[in-house]
Amino acid sequence: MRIGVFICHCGSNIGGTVDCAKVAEKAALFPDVVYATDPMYTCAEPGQATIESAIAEYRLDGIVVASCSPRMHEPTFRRTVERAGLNRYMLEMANIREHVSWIGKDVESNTNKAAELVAIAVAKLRGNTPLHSKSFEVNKRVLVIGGGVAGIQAALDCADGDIPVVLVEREATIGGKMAKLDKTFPTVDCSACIVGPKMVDVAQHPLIALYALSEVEEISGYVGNFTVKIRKRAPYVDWDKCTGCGACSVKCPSKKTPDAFNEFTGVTTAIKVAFPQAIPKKAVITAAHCRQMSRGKCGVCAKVCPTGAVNYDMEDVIVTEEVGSIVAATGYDLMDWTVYKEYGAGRYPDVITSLQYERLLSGSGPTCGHIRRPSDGREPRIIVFIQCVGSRDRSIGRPQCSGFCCMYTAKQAVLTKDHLPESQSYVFYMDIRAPGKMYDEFTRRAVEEYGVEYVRGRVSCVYPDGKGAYSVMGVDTLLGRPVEITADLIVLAVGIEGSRGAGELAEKLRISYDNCGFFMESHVKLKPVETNTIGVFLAGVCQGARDIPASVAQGSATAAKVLGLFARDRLENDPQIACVDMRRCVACGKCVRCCPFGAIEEVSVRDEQKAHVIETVCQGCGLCAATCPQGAVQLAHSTDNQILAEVNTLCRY
Amino acid sequence: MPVLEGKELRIVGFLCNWCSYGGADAAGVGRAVQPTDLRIIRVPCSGRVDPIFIVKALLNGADGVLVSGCHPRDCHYSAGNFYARRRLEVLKQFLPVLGIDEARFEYTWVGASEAQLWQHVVTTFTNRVHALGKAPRFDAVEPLLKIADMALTALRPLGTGKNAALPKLKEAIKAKLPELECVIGWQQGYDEARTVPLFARTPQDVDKFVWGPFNVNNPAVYLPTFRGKKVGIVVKGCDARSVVELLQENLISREDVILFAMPCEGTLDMARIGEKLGRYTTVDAVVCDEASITITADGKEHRFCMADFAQGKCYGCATPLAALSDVSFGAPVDVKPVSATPPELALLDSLSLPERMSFWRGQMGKCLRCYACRNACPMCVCRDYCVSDSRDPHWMSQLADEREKLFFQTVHAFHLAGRCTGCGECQRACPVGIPILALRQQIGRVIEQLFESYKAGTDPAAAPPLLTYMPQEKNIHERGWK
Amino acid sequence: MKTTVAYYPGCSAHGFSVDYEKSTQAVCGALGIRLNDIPDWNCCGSTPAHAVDTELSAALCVRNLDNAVKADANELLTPCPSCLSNLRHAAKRMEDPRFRARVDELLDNPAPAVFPEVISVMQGIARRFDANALAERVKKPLKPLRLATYYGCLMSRPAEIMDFGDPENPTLMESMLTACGAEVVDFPLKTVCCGASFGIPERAVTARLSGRILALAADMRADALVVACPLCQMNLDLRQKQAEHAADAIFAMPVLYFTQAMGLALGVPPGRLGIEKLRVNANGLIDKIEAAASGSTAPVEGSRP
Amino acid sequence: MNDAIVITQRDTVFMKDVDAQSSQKVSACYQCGNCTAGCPASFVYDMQANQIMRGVQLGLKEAVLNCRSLWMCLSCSTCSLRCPNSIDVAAVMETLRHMARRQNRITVPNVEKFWHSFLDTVRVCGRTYEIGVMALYILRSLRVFTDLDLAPEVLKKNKLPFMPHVVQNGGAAAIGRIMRRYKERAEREGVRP
Repeated sequence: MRIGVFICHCGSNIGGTVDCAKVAEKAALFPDVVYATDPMYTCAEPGQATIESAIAEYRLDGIVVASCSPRMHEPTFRRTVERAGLNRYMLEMANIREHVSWIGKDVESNTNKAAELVAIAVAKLRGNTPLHSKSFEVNKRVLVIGGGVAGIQAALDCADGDIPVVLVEREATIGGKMAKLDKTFPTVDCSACIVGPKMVDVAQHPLIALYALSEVEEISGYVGNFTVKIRKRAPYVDWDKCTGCGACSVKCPSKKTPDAFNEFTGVTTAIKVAFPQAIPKKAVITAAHCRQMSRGKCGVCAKVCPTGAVNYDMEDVIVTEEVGSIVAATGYDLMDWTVYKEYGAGRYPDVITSLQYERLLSGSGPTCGHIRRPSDGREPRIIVFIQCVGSRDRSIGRPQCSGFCCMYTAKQAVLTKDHLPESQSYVFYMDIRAPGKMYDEFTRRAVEEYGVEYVRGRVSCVYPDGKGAYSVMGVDTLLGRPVEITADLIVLAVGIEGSRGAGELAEKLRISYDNCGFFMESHVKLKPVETNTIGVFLAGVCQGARDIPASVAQGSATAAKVLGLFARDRLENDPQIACVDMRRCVACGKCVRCCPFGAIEEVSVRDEQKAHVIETVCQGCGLCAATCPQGAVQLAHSTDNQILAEVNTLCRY
Repeated sequence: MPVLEGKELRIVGFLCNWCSYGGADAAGVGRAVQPTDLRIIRVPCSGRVDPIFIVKALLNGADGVLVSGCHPRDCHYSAGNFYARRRLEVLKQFLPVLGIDEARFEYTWVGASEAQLWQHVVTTFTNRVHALGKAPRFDAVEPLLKIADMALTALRPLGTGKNAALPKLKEAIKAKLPELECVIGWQQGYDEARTVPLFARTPQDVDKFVWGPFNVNNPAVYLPTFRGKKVGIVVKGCDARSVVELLQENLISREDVILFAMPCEGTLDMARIGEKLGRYTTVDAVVCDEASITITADGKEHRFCMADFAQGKCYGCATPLAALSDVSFGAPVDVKPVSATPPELALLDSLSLPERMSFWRGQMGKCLRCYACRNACPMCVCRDYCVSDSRDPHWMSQLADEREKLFFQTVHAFHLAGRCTGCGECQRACPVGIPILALRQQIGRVIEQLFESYKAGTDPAAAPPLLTYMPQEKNIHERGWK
Repeated sequence: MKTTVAYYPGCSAHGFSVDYEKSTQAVCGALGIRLNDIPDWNCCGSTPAHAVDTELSAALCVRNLDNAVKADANELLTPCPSCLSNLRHAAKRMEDPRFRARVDELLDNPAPAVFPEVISVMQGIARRFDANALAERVKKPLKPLRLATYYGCLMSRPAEIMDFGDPENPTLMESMLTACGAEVVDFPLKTVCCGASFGIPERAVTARLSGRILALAADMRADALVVACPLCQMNLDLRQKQAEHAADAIFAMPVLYFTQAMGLALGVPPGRLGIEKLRVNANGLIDKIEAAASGSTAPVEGSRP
Repeated sequence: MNDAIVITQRDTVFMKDVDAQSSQKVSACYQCGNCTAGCPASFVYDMQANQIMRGVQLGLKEAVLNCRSLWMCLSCSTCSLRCPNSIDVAAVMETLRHMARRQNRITVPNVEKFWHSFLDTVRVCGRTYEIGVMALYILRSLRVFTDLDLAPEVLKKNKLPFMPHVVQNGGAAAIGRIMRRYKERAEREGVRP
């Protein structure tokens, strides 16, 4: 083999702490290396041109690029070598930036380490052979998980692009958190009025199949051909018959059912349509609070239903859908705010979450838009908003900023003044983060036009003063004094986390998630909607805190990704997959038993059983290769010999 | 490649492409300063990491090896790390028997977002390896020759099987013979004190069957070669476990094999008997009583009491009669199994880590690389395609040095992990008497402790523990790095 | 392992909080918990010692722990949260070998390797008698009383050292008093500092902080504050006048030790509980309990003097 | 000219010292002020807890070590409990107080006098003894009227024994030895005992 080695300086990113010229000099002595150089920016056009011309000039048939992480530029350099006429897989990379130059400043150690990483890349490359992809059919249907505004946008955009969509929503209605909001910042538009029409579009779109009150049970397969099992939870109402007339709800005697849609700020009936604009507008029974289902006597709703839709014996149904791509748009939930014992969170009735306050502000909420204290129904006069409750708090493992609290708090304070002109709002904040269009102007208006008092500092504790109000013990760090406010209502801007069950879903999708339950994107800057599982995309807050316009934009972005993926009729597999050496195989079936994808089958070859890899199913994990004792299964470009070559390069006696 | 002397040690990392490699990238992006020793080999999945790669690195001069994958349940390939966890834990607990400090090997889970955790893992592990210092070089240790104490007490009285129902067995075999390709058992070898395998195809052949303490070979070793043909096999209790394991692994099918179970009263350790008889002696006569054998060789009488000269495995044997059989010639003996450490392993347990390395250095000095151990092993089914002498994959060279020999033994032991029934044929077949069974016993012990007392070859329906997993392992505790 | 208990009364047991000591002895006696003083115990150093030097503070504490070990104790009870805090801190800090070496320099003989577990008398009782077991032993339920619990700042903090439940909202005393039949108010300031040892050098601090606690208890219509700390009791009771003066209000709030409240419920005569030593008269409370116990209805008004 | 603090001339070692001695990371403080908000003694502080943290960050050693607040801290740990960055602020305060004492910066002498009165009693008797503490404190601070208003109450309730209870079995002497060794070591190391 004739190998060319390119040691990238990456400007000073690598060159600053690695002597690249020296590494190239050492690399030139490695086996089969006939050319080594150190370009300034290998990924840039001149750098790539250097590779291309070197391939021609030195008749290279394998390339090692030592630069940034292969997770960053492997595709780039694969295209480069392909342009120069080599097989795209005749490339190996040594990561001398993230793994060397950025994590230490000792030039001697770094240079030595870089050279060794190049040596193992060369050793591995010597075992590479040209690989060629197989193509397979794409099932041009998409699954969208989550019917919040991001999921709705993704579904509508895909469907408008003629792609059939399966939209799965866990709750009884789509609309997500946005449907619960009263108004949106900074325009103070009615939230339900802007998301409502989009929800209706979903219901009416011929290409969207909506599964509400459903959850993804199981996902198998791979890009182009996923098989998804969906659990349709029993609503105990036959939705084909239900017209959403609401007669059941009017007559339901169980009127103390906690109202999840209203964030438990009020009570409702055991059978009901989630809210008047719900999509689908269908009734659901909360089994635990239904008298018929918990005690066996009542049955009022079944009697009054004009279409006879109520069915107490309904059971969950599992349906299977085949899709080619998946968009996760599962949004967020509030973190467990009751850990804030010092605020009496969950203990004092008038200390509520911002989302609960949103329901109090909303005309469709439990108080019909009149702000009343949960404890006694009185109108509050002094309202204190506390920011960063469960955000930027390392002591409870939530170091991140929840992004949109500053803005909705300003909005809520403004709305409070609109609702209760006599009221006075105080906002305890640490920093006001308002980097959107018209956002900072909006917070200034809250202060200047609506008289909202912003106090710079955190609140240490809140306690009932024994006279029906609450003492809020805070600080004004600008004054350098503790401050105390006697408040009637306290609204906590509770931090967010990935929605309940996000971790389990991530495991089903085989994508990563962080310790707050947010899904990991493929690249934080350059692949913000992709994931490491090809064909799975992310939209909205499930990936990290963002506001409505950003969520909508990301919903559209995922749709663009899906449409791009489906623009071709066939996809090509990654040819770095397992292959069985028939001679060595004794058909013990260990690989068949272990393969997580069912990608190995036993076939009969000249009357002998042998293992065989189904090329389009194999995902290239190499578990089979590590399992086969006789080394009969080998994973292309991670063969035993290649890994041994790497080990032997590093470990020489 | 040489390490930077005095500055670095040789630490090799195997990182899965999706989580930990990403985590290491994230640590770099976050400029999280780390020690420079670690050299990362990118693999698709921690499940790709065959434990033998790690042994290879450690025997060839690595001072530490770190494997890192996605968190359990978080595998990009859904289950690779679950398998890796089992295999790597077995490896970790196996290493000390070779004289390698298990602290030199670690496996962990780091997600692609966990830059700080990665920094912490690298720093902690590197510091740990530095605290241990440079790994002792196998070639540099002094050979140590020690012999295990075989003075053992058997779980049951051992005997010569004098009164066994041999005529009945022959009758039964003859009855079944027409439907069988052959029946495998033992016949007398070149003298009365030796047996060789018998493949009986005719009633006359059947009459050559012998039964007694000289039937040391495990006839199960021949079964896979008859795959697809129906054969009979006469088995001792231990042989039957090999048959069961072959069934478990789908290497033979149940309908193709008829088991004739004979109640075994113990077999003789021919190596020790040979020592007593002396070399090149001619056996004149063998006389049995119930508990001992008297061999007349070169005119001299030698009496061998079964209780003193049985094979090591016979003392701890609790299954003298096969649990799985078609035709059985005895009642199951009620022996309470006792989990006693076998003598070979007990010897190693009594040694310090450096002594163990010296021990293997000494033992491997004797090894001829004749592969008798492999050929005698009923679970070695690769036959002509053993990795010991293949170039693709090229796991080991033909260099006759002790390190390479020990590496072969380790490979063999690992290929048997969770499969070895402890029949001891490898050690028995060894012409130079290396206690290689100890390596298999150590893995067997680890597997028993980790996986609910799993014993290979006891249940044809059981899944071998390294070919399955539990999402939450009961006995494998994730090591806390936080 | 068998639990062998030692008892560390703390210096105030023989001084300001003699009533705490009396009632602790009486309650433990009534419950059959034997309290054997650590032989030859000394002052733990209280706030001044650790304010001056943590090693000195630890040395004073470790001498006590050492004596407890010599008395074969593996559990050490103390009524005083300040002593508890000091002893637990010392035991924790001694885990650091460098710290241990420095402390050993100060001691007559090196500290023992293992210390007994130090817990409060309250925890000691709760470990032996759960709420049901306590309720069974109640003779005169505290039913007519509405009590506010006050733990002070030391009992539950820092959580990792004190291991006394939620540092913001400990509830052990509530559960014990509820078992005794009392109505317990959810007192928000239960862990807010009363002014601690600043009663002497900076009394204005203490007066103001204690005043806030007393005022809220009064606003929440509590019949009494129940405390577990001698210093808190002194600040809230003995210095209540100073607090009233600072707040320009009259609180007249009896401040009982939890052992006194429990003792009343267990039927221990008030005289053996040191009730008469309280500055703010608590006889009204006793009258209410007695009245309820004897079946007659107690006067609703005027129970508080 | 205004009297701006020239923050480029700060004491860069100071924060490192504070971090090392308190085992905390003061640079983690982002000035939310929660320590101050919850501090029960803040109203007598001349420099609020968060300002002290900022002072440490900026290396304003003089200002921090000379402030009254260090001596007024009640060690109630509310600040540590609620710090969103898990800084043990109380430990930082204690460290600063120790530093100040070692350098003879006793900004509020009465507090220290009270401590010494307390410890002197312990040194002599092995245990504290309130009348003794008070007497020594009054002597040291010359604050004759301290708590005089309480005297009748206390005496009436028989809460103050006039006789000290000396630890038996030589305990008092043992404590005396501990105190002596401490003092000798402090003098040897050149810090204020």
